[in-house]
Amino acid sequence: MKANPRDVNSGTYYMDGDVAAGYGALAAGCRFIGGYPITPSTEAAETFARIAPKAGAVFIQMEDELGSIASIMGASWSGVKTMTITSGPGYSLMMEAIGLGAMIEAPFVILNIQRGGPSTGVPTKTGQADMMQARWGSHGDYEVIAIAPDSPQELFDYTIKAFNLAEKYRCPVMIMSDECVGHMSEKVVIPPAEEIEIEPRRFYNGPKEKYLPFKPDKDLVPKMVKAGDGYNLYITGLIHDERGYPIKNQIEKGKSQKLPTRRLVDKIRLNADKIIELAEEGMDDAEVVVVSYGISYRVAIRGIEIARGKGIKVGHLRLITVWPFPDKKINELASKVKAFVVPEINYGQVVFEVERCSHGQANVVLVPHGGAGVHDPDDIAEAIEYAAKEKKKIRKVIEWKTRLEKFVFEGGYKLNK
Amino acid sequence: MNPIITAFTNGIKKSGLELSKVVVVSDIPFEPEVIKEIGVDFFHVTRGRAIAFGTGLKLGNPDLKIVAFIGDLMTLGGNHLVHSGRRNMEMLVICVNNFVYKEIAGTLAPSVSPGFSAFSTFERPFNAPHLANSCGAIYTARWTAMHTNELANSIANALDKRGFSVIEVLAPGPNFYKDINQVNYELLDFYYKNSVTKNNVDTRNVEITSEEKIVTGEFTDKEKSPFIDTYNAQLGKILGDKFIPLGGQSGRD
Amino acid sequence: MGTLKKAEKDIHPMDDLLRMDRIPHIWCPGCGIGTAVTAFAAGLAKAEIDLKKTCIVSGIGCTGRVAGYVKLDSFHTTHGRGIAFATGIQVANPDLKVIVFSGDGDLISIGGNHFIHAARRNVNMLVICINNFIYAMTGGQVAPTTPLATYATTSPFGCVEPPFNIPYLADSSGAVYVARWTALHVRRLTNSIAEALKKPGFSVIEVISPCAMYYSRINRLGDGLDMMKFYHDNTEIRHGEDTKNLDIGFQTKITVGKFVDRERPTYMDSYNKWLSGTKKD
Amino acid sequence: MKTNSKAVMTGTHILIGNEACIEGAFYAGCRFLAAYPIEPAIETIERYLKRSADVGATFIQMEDEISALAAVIGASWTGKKSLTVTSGPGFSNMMEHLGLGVMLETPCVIIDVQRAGPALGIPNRVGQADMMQARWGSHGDYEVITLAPSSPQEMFDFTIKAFNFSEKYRTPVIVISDEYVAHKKEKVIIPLADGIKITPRRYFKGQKDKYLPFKRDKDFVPRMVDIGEGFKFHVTGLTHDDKGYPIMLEECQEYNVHPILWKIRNHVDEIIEFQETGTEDAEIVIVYYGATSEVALKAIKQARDLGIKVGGLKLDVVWPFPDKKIAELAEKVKAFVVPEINYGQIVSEVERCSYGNANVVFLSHGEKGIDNADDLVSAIKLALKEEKIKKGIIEYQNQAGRA
Repeated sequence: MKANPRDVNSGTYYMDGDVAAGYGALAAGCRFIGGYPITPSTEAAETFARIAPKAGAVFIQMEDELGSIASIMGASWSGVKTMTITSGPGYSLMMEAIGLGAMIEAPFVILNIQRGGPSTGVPTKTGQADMMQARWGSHGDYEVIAIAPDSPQELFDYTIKAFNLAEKYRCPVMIMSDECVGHMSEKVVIPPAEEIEIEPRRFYNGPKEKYLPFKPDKDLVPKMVKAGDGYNLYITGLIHDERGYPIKNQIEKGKSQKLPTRRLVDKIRLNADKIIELAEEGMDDAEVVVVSYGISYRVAIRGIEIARGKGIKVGHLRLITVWPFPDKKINELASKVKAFVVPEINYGQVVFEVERCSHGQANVVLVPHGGAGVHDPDDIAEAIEYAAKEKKKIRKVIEWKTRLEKFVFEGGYKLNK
Repeated sequence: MNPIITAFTNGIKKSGLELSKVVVVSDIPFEPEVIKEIGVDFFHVTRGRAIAFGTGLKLGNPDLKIVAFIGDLMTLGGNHLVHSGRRNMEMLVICVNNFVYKEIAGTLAPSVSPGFSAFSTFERPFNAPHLANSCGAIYTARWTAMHTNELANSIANALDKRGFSVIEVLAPGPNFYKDINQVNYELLDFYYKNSVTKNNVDTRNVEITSEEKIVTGEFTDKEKSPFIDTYNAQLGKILGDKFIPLGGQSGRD
Repeated sequence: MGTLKKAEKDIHPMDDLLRMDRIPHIWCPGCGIGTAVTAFAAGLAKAEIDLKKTCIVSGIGCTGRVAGYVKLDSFHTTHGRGIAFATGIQVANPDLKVIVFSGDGDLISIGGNHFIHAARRNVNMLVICINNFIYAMTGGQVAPTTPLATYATTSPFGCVEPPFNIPYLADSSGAVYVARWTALHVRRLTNSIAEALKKPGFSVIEVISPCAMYYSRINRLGDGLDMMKFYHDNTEIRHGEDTKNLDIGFQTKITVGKFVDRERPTYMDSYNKWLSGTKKD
Repeated sequence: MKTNSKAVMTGTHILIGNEACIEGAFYAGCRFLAAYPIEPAIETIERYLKRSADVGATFIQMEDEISALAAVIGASWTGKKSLTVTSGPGFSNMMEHLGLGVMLETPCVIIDVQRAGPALGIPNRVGQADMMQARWGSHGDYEVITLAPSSPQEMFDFTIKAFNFSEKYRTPVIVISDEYVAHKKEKVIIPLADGIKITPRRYFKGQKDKYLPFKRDKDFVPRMVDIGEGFKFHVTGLTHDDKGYPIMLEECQEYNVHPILWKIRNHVDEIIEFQETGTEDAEIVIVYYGATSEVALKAIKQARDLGIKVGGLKLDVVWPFPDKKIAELAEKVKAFVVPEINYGQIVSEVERCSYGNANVVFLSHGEKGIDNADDLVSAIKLALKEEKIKKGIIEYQNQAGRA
């Protein structure tokens, strides 16, 4: 299906990432955003509020993030595409509802423009420290899809892709961007509507009385209907069977009982190969591979340049989808290369996944950054150099001591001038 | 069956609404059979978020009629209640009040520890109709679960209105939140006998106290532009032809 | 306060009430928060309460920064949870007097639930709510206090939601002391704060404050001074007015005054009564 | 039965896990509980209320879990040891304030009685699927200490340990229990009041005007004072300096947040606790915690009877994770078997730390009932059969197969 021309403001623009995400949401067919202002994501909400009414879409500013996410799930089941926009603290408040979204299989998108944390942290500056939260933040077992765009253009493109994935797999899809990308102004090309591919909702077409809201198709994803179409829906956040009816309490002694929640994780795990999107460069003869995502990807490019200037063979693997994690790809690379270098704007999150998947075959070096800024490319280059030289297999994540750390803790940096 | 559900079923029938357009959002689990029998769509959501969820449903499809059951006596969901009242979001909220009020119930009260009831027993409960009224609800009422007919009429009246309506239902049960069918009939009867119906009284005067009888009745009944109308009017005024109003067929895919 | 020289700083009468090492503050020219903080400091001095046993909690936002400038035990917490945080402090140590100083978006929007519940419980605290009709820290989004048809960045075609009448909400939830002043009424605000500080129970003082950077700019209302002139010409003091008549529209008359002053047992009173009851059993 | 103080019920009792947990809290000196009732943690609140008048402890039922944890953090700054109890859905709501607790470096304890999830799940059925959430649930970088008790006695002991850790490292500590342990009724021995060492709060003792709320000692832990003592301190959830004043610079972010992680990461050896059963000669090691402990011991016995050399590693402290111990074992053993009542959480940590030296077999335990060891024994057999080291986790599935 192609996008509706009414929703697509085609043209070439100079805009920041948040604004591009707002345009992307509308182009993807989003009809409802429930949001709550939080720096640095507000521009996306403001953009949508401005352009939505002309396309029959609505923006409502809810009383809090708990309300925002509950409202978009309701709107999703009323038959429209929905999104909410937030940043770290708001994202933390949404955690309970993300579980509900996974459970009632409501397709929706969360745009998280990450900032420096924890707690209130540094609201106006960047961070990438919600990555593990995206995967593990709600209680119970569930799987999500998370995408990390690296430019305003990608915030447009991947917002559309996020909606498409949400509709296809009926699960929460997170766009894990960050303040740097969100507030970066660059050229954004919005293509004509006929060039934008839109995944329609998987509506059920059979006889009404035969509809089972949680009966999966072959790819483990069930079909949906709209509330108010006479299907007499019973949808619950309790663990339910195919009809949607809650499953009664304890397992009877001696009887085997598989919970239907298993499908919620399987539908992503078994389709992981179809979902995962990676970009790689210079991998053929690489000794060291830099694994990066989001804004760190763009900083790492410079770091790799410096390292290559010193004659080191470096490959660059970019995680466009961070979750589900590309286990196989990392494992495969690990058997070929000496080490991975993972620059991320946190003190170690995705790097542990790289460590896990490398199965002790390659060293793993973390180049950390606490947030409120991006890496110094020299740090990345030096870490690559070290990784290429290190002959020992080191049984832990090697945390690279950055210039910033040295400056703050050893360089006599004075906070209270 | 639980008397509230009986009243609800009767109320919906009386209102003459098209049942397929009615969506019930609740944070109390209903028996699936009951929902099948009534013939509405049903969503059981996380605690306290029924009203917010209903807001999304309504704005996603303005043709729907939303009924939100909240079983936690506005604890977790208090914020959504006051703000939806302010917006005059078109929905009916049935607030099931299950608190166990020792003083009123006297010897009849089960010796329930405060942790069990929605509020610790020494805390003053909300005057729910007054709070709703002060936030802008266009219809407020209070009944005990034994007022089956009155409650059914009230539900029918509220469903007839366009705006945010709140009906408080007193239905004592030790842990109603867990199971809607746990009703203490003895206590319910006590509540019923100790209530007095006063329609149209000022909501300030309907606080539940240990000294006076519980005031039941329909308290507020006014007209106010519902959210979607205000939204369409304001944006239509500013944007003119460029605006695609909510609820118009053209606006929906 | 922003440009005090060192010599002047040393003799500033509020030196012991404000954290002078944090001055200059973050607020924009024409903002009313600074005035409210001055009134608060004066009120603290006037009330003659034990400042050692007084602490201040703020949430997030422009007003949320107040806690950082007041020289009491001060807490800058998460968005909307100032009252909940303060409830914990008060109940854990009832000897303390807690002031929650925050903005409309923080206290009424995201913190609305804690606001009504703390009022219902009648937890002993003073809530000072700066109402500037907009989210200023994040750049001018619509707030639950934004008057109908008023512009904000997330209501680019005019606000479509009726605003809260904060005194009415506080009153109907059970607050024992409710007043409203503007940033112009410094003396009356100071007196009101001093009075409310001594009052046991949940007290609310709403302070209407100009936001020259966003609210006035987006709606073309001039600068901070113009707003002060507007308050001067368009406010009416009506003590004891029924709280339900206190709605504020876009540039309509604003009724100010002390509206509610009543007695109700505080949370700790009821709690201790209940506790002594259980002890007997 | 003899009691030497009203707070400490010295003696031998028959208690359920939830009750034992509250006894532990009182023993550790906890005097403030803010909570919102939720299955299956309700008995904790009941027990607390029943005893609160005698102990002189305060309880407040807040309007939701968000405010419950906010109140607990506030109360902790008044000098009272504070506690909140919840289950999965409430725990999710607490995530934002877990971050605040970390940033304000406030000692407090959160009891999470896990139930089947996600969303509402099944309220009174056991689950172990909040394990990763405990570590990663809040936004931003932080480290937590998480203890997983497996019996009422451990509920008592670990709650005390949790309070001790929280005071020692000035951080929120999570006791992650589950419905099975919380409702299990067993003998609990409560020692004399001075029988277990209680870590006191690290108070600042210098001059009032010299107090800096985030000035760190050598072990990176700053010192605390109480509200109302006249220190006039300021603390904020924003990135801050030693004074607690916000500074929005990357240097300050590094200065503020990195030591928050170091104070845990540099002390992992002092924090981590585990129990080993027959690992000396083991070919297969079961890694387990909480509710699956009983069944793991049963399986070890059954497998040993069959002649399989099986050992067990019980994680008392789950976070920080015992990386070194697992890596060390991985070099000796053939495989790890990890039974969890979820679809794979801690098992991925075991995979990470085994560095390709041992196979990792995962069993989503519980399909045949929590105390049925059949699946686990079969999983052990599967692990034994596998000769080559596989890339990735091997999942044991019984005949029922995938859904």
